[in-house]
Amino acid sequence: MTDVVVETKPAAARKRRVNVTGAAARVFARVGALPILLAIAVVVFAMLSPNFLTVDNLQSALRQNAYIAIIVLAQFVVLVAGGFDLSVGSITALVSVASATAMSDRLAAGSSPAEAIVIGLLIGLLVGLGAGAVNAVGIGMLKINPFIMTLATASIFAGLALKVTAGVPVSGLPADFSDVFGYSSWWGVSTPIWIAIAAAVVLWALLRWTRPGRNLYAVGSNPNAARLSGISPGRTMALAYMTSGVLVAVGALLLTARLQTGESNIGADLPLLSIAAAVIGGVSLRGGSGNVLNAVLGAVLLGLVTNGMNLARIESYYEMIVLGVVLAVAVLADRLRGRVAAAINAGRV
Amino acid sequence: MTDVVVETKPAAARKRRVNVTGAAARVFARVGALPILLAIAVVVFAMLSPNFLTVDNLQSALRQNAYIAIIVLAQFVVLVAGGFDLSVGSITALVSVASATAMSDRLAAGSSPAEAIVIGLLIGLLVGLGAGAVNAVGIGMLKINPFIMTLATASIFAGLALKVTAGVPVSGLPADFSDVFGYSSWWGVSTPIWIAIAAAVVLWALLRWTRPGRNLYAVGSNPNAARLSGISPGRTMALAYMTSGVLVAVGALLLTARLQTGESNIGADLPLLSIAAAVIGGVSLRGGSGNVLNAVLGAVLLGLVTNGMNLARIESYYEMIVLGVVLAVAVLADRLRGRVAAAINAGRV
Amino acid sequence: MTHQIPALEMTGISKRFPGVVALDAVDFQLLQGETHVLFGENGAGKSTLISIMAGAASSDSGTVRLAGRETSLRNVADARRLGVSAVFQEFSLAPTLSVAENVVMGEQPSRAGVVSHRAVRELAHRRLGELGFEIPLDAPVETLTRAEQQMVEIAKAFRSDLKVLILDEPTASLNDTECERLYELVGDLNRRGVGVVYVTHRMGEIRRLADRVTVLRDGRYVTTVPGTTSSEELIRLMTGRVMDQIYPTIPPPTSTVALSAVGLTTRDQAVSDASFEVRKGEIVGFAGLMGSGKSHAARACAGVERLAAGHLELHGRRVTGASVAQSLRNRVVYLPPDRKSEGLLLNRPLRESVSLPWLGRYSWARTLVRRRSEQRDVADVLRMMKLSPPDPDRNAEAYSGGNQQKALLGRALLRECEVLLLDEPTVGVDVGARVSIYQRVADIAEGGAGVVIVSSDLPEVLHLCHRVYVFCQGRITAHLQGDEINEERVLQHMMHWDETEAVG
Amino acid sequence: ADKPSSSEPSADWFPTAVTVWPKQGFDSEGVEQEYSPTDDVSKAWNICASFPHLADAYWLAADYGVIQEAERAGVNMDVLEAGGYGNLDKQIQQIEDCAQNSDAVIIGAISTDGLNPTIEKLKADGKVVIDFINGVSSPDTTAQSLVSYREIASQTAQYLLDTSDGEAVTVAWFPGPKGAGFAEEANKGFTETLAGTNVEVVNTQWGNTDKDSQSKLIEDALAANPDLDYIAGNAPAAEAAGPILRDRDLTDSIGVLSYYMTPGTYSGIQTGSVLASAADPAVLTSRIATDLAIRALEKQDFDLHVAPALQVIDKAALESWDSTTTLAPTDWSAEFSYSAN
Ligand SMILES: Nc1ncnc2c1ncn2[C@@H]1O[C@H](COP(=O)(O)OP(=O)(O)OP(=O)(O)O)[C@@H](O)[C@H]1O
Ligand SMILES: Nc1ncnc2c1ncn2[C@@H]1O[C@H](COP(=O)(O)OP(=O)(O)OP(=O)(O)O)[C@@H](O)[C@H]1O
Ligand SMILES: [Mg+2]
Ligand SMILES: [Mg+2]
Repeated sequence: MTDVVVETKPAAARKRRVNVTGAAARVFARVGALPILLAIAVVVFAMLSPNFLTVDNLQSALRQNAYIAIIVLAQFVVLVAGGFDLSVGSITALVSVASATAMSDRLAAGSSPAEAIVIGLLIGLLVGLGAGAVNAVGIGMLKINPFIMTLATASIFAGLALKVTAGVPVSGLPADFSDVFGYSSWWGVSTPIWIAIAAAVVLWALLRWTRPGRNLYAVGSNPNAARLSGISPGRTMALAYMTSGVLVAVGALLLTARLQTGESNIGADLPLLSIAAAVIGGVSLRGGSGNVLNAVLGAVLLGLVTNGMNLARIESYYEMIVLGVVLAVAVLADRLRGRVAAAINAGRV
Repeated sequence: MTDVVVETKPAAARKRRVNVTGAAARVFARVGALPILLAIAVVVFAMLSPNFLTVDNLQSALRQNAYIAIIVLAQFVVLVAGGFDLSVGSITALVSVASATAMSDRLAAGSSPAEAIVIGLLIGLLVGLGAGAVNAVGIGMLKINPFIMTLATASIFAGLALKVTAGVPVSGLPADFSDVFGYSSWWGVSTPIWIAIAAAVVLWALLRWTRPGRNLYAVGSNPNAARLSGISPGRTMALAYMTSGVLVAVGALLLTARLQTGESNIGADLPLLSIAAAVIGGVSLRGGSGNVLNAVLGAVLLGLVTNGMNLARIESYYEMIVLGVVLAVAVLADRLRGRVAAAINAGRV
Repeated sequence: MTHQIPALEMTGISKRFPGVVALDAVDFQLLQGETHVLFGENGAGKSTLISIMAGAASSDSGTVRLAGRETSLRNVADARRLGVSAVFQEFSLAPTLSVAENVVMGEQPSRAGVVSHRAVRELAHRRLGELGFEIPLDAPVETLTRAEQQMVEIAKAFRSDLKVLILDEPTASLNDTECERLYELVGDLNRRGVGVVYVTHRMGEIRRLADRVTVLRDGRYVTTVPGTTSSEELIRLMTGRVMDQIYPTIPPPTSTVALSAVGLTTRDQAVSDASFEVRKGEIVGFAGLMGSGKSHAARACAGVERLAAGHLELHGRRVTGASVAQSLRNRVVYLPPDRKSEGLLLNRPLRESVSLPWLGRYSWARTLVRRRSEQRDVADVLRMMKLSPPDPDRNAEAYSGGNQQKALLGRALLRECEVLLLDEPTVGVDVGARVSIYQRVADIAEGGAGVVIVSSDLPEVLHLCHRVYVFCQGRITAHLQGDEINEERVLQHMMHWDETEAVG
Repeated sequence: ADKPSSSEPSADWFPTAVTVWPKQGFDSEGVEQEYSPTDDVSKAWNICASFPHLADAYWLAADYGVIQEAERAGVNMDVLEAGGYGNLDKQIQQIEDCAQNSDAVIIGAISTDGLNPTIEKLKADGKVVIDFINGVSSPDTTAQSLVSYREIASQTAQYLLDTSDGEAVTVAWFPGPKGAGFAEEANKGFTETLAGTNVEVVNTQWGNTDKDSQSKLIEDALAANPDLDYIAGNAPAAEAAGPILRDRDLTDSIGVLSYYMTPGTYSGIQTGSVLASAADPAVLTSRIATDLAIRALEKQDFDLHVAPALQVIDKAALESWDSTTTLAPTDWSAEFSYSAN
């Protein structure tokens, strides 16, 4: 893959080539593929569409992806612990309809909007936690394979969400809910973005500075080793799923605020999308590695590419093809980085 | 989980208890959870609906699931090798539209139905092989993570299938195609079922009796060990994906024959469904284990449960919930079997 | 033998890893029919050199000649085709496959493309039989003990068309009796003209086997000496220092009992009715053949195995049924024998593997990790263990086997313990590092802790322990102390448990 | 993107019979009248249309309608699709993205309520918003071009009542995906109309509108009700029923009805495998939606809610029926933009 300088070249040419590609290779090996791909995406789309590189558009693209980023964080926690969550989409739908039902019921029952909102938020977070707890019991305690367990709960939660709403969106939410959590902004940056940043920072701190956070990595890396060190892999996994459930709830609440209704037909793409974003961000599907910032950057990359293609009016069938190619290239580039780093080390660049 | 006989009981009672539960446990440990769950499902649905246990219905349920079973085989091959295939659904769609387009074009161009069918079958198989080869290159050669690679190609192939047809079913297939491959039967059993059985037997033989088949297990179990034993994990993985592509094509052709049209929006559920069926059939997602018969039984179980619920007119929300529960229980039961077997071995039952 | 073409000749082999020069222009020559030992400290580059010979890794520069012809080995299959076969230091087994399948992996006997399962089993049976290993052919490899896995690993390499056989610490998990047959086979191969490259840290094996010894230090070729060179000289060549004595003088124990077990029987019946005790300041050895249950007895003490019967007391306090976490809180620590599967967090910085059980102690309110002091302490311990390269922030998997083992031991030394249960503590550790480890163990015992050493390395048990319990088929068959601790008695009790009454 | 379509001349779709309501929604009294598009277009407006997906013939017809009408009127059109009914969130993103350089947005909504804030914001930004095909509850749309699925399913049910002629018959009903607005509406219309009649809905099977899923549901329904008289439901169900019934020699004993028209049901009616299908003129709806957007942008008069006339088509009606109101021509392939230049 990496260009190795061939022996037959005259020494001078050889030297120069080494310097140019060498510098590029060094930068690549240092910062990784993600920032470079992001930069490329930005340049390409800025050329394809004059509206792409505007404050308005970037703000809007980020805001659209804020809740996705939070759900990527939820997925990230579980992946680090060596799990897998296919139910994030269904949890999103369930939280959305549950919190919306609670709010509109409260409002109908004569509560003040503020009270209804607080109760709605609480119910939403509790439902997220509860859904996470179901996964936690299945995976952490009963040791059911995470893939199957979350596939099963994905079906169960989606069924519940439909059952709650009978397929009809839940409307009648307090206007303030949507205004505050969906559309307000502080210092020119909209609230969902702030919340996503806050969630990322908190998660980063928890993973880096707390014992449960460190245990998560340990269990993801080698559950047996963790067990022999007095860490319960089951309990740690359970913790991961519950954290994940709460994070999904936060994302779902933001989405509900933006929709102003509780919807059961949202989030179908989220499970695979969130895993893809995390993996593009360098998280290993085998667990035990990955960092928060990169996972978020992975989400941002996918979000910007979609936004850019929409602005550049790329035909939607081609969009699917391009998105697929971007996915593969992002992961391939990350693998390449390892090789380049190795080549640099071996003194070959 | 397994009841250990407590010390305080009188010896006689103890003895009897051991015999009764012991025999049940032994049966369970021998045959595994799947046949037992299948039996339970059959009994339950036979009670819920008088039409369930009729030859017609069972034949129809099996025929409906014949092509799914073949696609489960495709997924199975890849899982055994330690891979993962999220693109089986898109390959199904792509093969369906490609072969249908070929057949209807040939027919329109004046070919005989037989000629059109042969060409359609060939094109379908070639497209399946080609799609498998794309996965093979990405995963086997470029070492892109199977999850991401097949997610990427799922998007790409779906985009291509839509591009070819714009979502409009391709009609005008030779009537014989549908009659022979979709609706005919031999000795009272319909052709798709025969083909599924043939595919399973051939695959079983290949995996058991050929060196590449054995290598598949070795690579899935520990790619590094395989490499250090002179087996190329990349090439073996590539082989698995190409085999899988061809098998998917067979399934897709059968489906196309049944639908009598080439369809681009089919197969969305297949990736997760096929993995679920294989895992229920005892295939490990970590690769290197699993047997063909059980994978097929897993597909049959899921198919019968869906059929049974439809016959029993279970509301569609509850259907989703029940399906989720069945998934989780099936895997849990399989884990339980391991424990029971261990307890029997340790002489505790 | 003077004008014979070398079976294998390597010149100017270099290999770098991120941050390390693993090999720096190393030369190596293997004659036909000789056993050539590669000797060097942990991280000296032995395994790296071997992977290059076996086609499992590529070198950055240098040439390889096989039987005088320059060859480029792109993969293991190439090497095998040319008659080069290797047992690697880290197991390369397929855990879900049977023993037979593993033995024949990559070369299943087949006729017209059809694999004959009968022939597979026969071939595997023959290979294992030649080595004198008795392992059930149909058992999945993941259910075997480490020693049994090692045997399968060895059996894999003994092929019929061998020209060069490479063995990287093949006996690290075997004990003397089990090694003997292997030595004989190596001798047979030599007589048939097969060159054997042998990596070992055991001086006894060098004595027994080596025709010549090549010494590596820090990735560089030092010298090649005849196999008759004295141990002291070899160690001097390896470390650059003179080493007087391997085993430290062990201080006498106290009479206070630290840990006592009565009638211990584990759930899986691997240990039945075992009773033993460890006093403060005492080093106790557990000896036994493979599968004798010695490991499980130690594991049971630390809450790793579940008990079916019996009870445990720590300082007279009942701790039966304590979980691993509770045991750790009681400062009872167990170090697993298999660093890869149960020990290290391979894709995490090495530091995290060392501090793993003690994270609570490095946290405020047992929650907020004090990273600074964690980092400092881990770095201190690893420096003391002479980790190479001394950078605890590299991923664990990037260290040589011996260095990984040192890090694992570092885990036990990081915090003071009441009872330390070390299972095969020095597998793959070089002689120099072993000296400092033994010294540390002696120091710990002197500090008042009770130490249990579970080991298949008999000399280790003989020289280091105050008392020895011998296990056979899950039971304790002998309890030896003082002068009773000698090779014959231990071996005798290991194998014939019925001759002596089980000790209560 | 401006490749001339070889299909029917696109100019003569008007005047066409429509129902016009004075307000959005179906609550007010509708008036039947003739509709013709404006011929006074001052500039090439930028319009974008958002679809739930573009993966079946129904939405392909809508695509054909908006692109053709844009071409006829000389405006720019972009078409976006969200990839399925589960992706409301994605549809919102797409609308926000395309609204940035559009004057008007035509929305085929995934959710009745979920797009309301988005629409509110579009209105605040001065965009024209046309609600077409699926319908939304927002008060902020500029105008609507949509038929009532309730009505259309009700007409299908009425046809069933007429053909069964008061006899006691059974029907298996396949509305479509649970939770999708159009399927829920159709379900209401169908069941309400049949309530209390001799036609008994013996089996309601919800499921995705891919032919594969519907095909299974039909087989299961046949197993559950061996003496079924009718199958009614979404178009893929009607298409899938053909080969299955023929295989079981039931083509003559079980009548198949669809509550919307696709090329598959159209040829089904021709060959006799489908008894009748309601024709929801998707092409006209889309053309009218485009025209409404242009009228609003041109500040001309326009109606707040227009719906083309509905019809149930059976073999007898097929002769006289103009399929270009409902189906895209067979040689039409999806186009995602038209630029007038
Ligand atoms: N991973 C495992 N799975 C199943 N059985 C095991 C496993 N490990 C050990 N055993 C069984 O437990 C018994 C005792 O094993 P243990 O590891 O205590 O023996 P050991 O004397 O330490 O042997 P070794 O020298 O091989 O480590 C043996 O009969 C063995 O077969
Ligand atoms: N995969 C790797 N990545 C980075 N560095 C590595 C890797 N493998 C080995 N090294 C480094 O190469 C050097 C040589 O390692 P090698 O395994 O050859 O040592 P060794 O002589 O076999 O030691 P031991 O006696 O401990 O087995 C070590 O410093 C080690 O850290
Ligand atoms: Mg080594
Ligand atoms: Mg042991």
